[in-house]
Amino acid sequence: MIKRDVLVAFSLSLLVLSISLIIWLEGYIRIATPIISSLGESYLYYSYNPWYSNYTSFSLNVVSAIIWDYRGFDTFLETTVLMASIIAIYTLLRGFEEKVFLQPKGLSTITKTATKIVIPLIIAYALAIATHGQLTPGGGFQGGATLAVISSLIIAVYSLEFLYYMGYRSKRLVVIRGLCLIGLIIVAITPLLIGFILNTKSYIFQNMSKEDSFISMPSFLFDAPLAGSIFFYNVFELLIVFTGLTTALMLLSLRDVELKKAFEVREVYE
Amino acid sequence: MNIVVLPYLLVIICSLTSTFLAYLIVKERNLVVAILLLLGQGIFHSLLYYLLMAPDLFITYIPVSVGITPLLLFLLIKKTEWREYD
Amino acid sequence: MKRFLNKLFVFTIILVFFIISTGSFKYYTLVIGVIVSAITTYLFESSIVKKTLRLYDVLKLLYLFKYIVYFVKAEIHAHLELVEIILFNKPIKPAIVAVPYHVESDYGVTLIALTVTNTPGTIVLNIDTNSKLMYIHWINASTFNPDEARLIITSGFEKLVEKIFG
Amino acid sequence: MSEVFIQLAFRTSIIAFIVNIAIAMYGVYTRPSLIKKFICLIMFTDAINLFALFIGFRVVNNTYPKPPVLIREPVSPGELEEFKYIAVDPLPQALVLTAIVISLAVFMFVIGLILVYYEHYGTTSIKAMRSGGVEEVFE
Repeated sequence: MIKRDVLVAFSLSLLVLSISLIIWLEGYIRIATPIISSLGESYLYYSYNPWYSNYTSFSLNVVSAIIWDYRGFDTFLETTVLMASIIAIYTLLRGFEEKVFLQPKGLSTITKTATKIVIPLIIAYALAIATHGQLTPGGGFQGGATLAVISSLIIAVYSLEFLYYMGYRSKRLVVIRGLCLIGLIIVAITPLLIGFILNTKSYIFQNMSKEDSFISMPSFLFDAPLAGSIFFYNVFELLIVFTGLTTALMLLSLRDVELKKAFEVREVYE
Repeated sequence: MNIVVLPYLLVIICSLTSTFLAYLIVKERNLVVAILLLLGQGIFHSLLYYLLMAPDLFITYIPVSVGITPLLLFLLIKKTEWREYD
Repeated sequence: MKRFLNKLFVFTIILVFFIISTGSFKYYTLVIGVIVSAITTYLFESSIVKKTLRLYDVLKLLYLFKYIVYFVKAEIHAHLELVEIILFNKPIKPAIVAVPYHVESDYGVTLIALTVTNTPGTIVLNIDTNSKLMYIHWINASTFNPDEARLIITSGFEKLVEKIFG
Repeated sequence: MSEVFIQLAFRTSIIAFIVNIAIAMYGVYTRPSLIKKFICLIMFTDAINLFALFIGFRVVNNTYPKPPVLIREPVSPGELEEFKYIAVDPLPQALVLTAIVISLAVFMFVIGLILVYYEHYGTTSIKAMRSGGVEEVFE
């Protein structure tokens, strides 16, 4: 980092401030008006609205209601994109082998002890924001990303060997991930199956009852709104994102000994 | 009249710092320093998400930008090279 | 049930943390919190608390308060020394010294290392668990003898830490 | 006073992110190292995501808006009307959340690609790759 670069960067940010000052003085475009799109307004109004039971999803968090109820199919395909990227990394590094019994190294005792205390608390926090995704800010993806921090901490502090010792293998994680994806599909087609049995009309990804179908997922548990299928989707999404990110972290932190075969195999093909 | 100034002042400071760090990241030759600067920019971005009233994105962005992306980049640099040649 | 108090201790801490981080107190939160903390306790109990806890270990909390008071005193003292160095240009003699320690538990070593790092002027660089040595960077090294250095830097903390975790 | 300050703040940040996008594009086109190109791509994604979030932001009656999350559970119809009137637009937030997930997936794949490129050519510099290998560059 040279002093000249810092000066240029500072003058660049001053340029931004001066341009915005000029536009402000001239009085051009208006930003942050009180008006929002009518679609967003209707989402805000109907997301938790017991008086319109055909439109509501009983979720206090509007973003989570949009993600898993109003635009559920979109999010499902996004989850499959994550799966596809893991499979793409597998094909790139094909032929690697996991050597389980190498000597672990890791950092000093101070760091290890501090990490040991922090890990259960991170697990509790991640599960808290995932299971309360319909009540407070948070949801499946947030919880999964927070849980994946644990595996990155373990790789950084205890080394990859400790993950193998705890029973993590990338193939097992991919299997868990596939099972959770199937679970997500089962939750999505449950209303369809119930409608088929009862011989009434019902839809895929249906959450609450609609105008022409009375089938609905459970909306309350004890004293808090469960928001129907949103809770189940959040739990499955937590596991999917956690296993996906952990698999990618493990594959990208493989040692040279383990990767040697993968690159040798490729040379033979060429 | 009720005047709220502090959040708007923070929005200005965060966005200007983001531009400042962006130029330094592009110009930096040592990739380890570049990743550390990217991490700092991520902190300011997550503060902006909070100021723009998106708590969901705030919770998502902190583990992604401070935990996972830098670790992936550090792993990549450890396996390849940590300096940029012209 | 073996090590019942250990399990109860870890369970309570995780449950309280769960309820604080959700920010709501309902039956729903309580039921899910009990399930989550039961699973986490089952997985991590043996690795977190190695020693079997007994009922009179509650008295050790008093030593923890004593430790905090002692720590604040040491902190103020070290700050004053550093102010003297900065303002009045006192001559310094930076050096890395090896200091032995006699604490057994991991938590005790970590607590001592973190407090020594937190007081200005001294930083723990590394810990050698085989020969029981702490490598400390000291801004004003008055002695190079390991035992004398231990008397000045860590012995006061060690006595209290041994009573808490020992 | 408050009204003009709001306008100044959001114009500043919008122009800052336009400049950020320009810097990131410059980095992607001119820097030779693949890793540096990738870092600039991450910056580009962040700037676009924050840019999209400004569409849904609004300020009503010079008070700071509320997040799109209802706080108290048994709501009255009046509270719901007020919530609809004062909260920010949730739709861009949901789309940006989806975008963050997809970009993370793409990043992981790109990192795998860079690893394989390095294994094949022995360098991450795109100029060295064009001229066919490491030896000619370091002459």
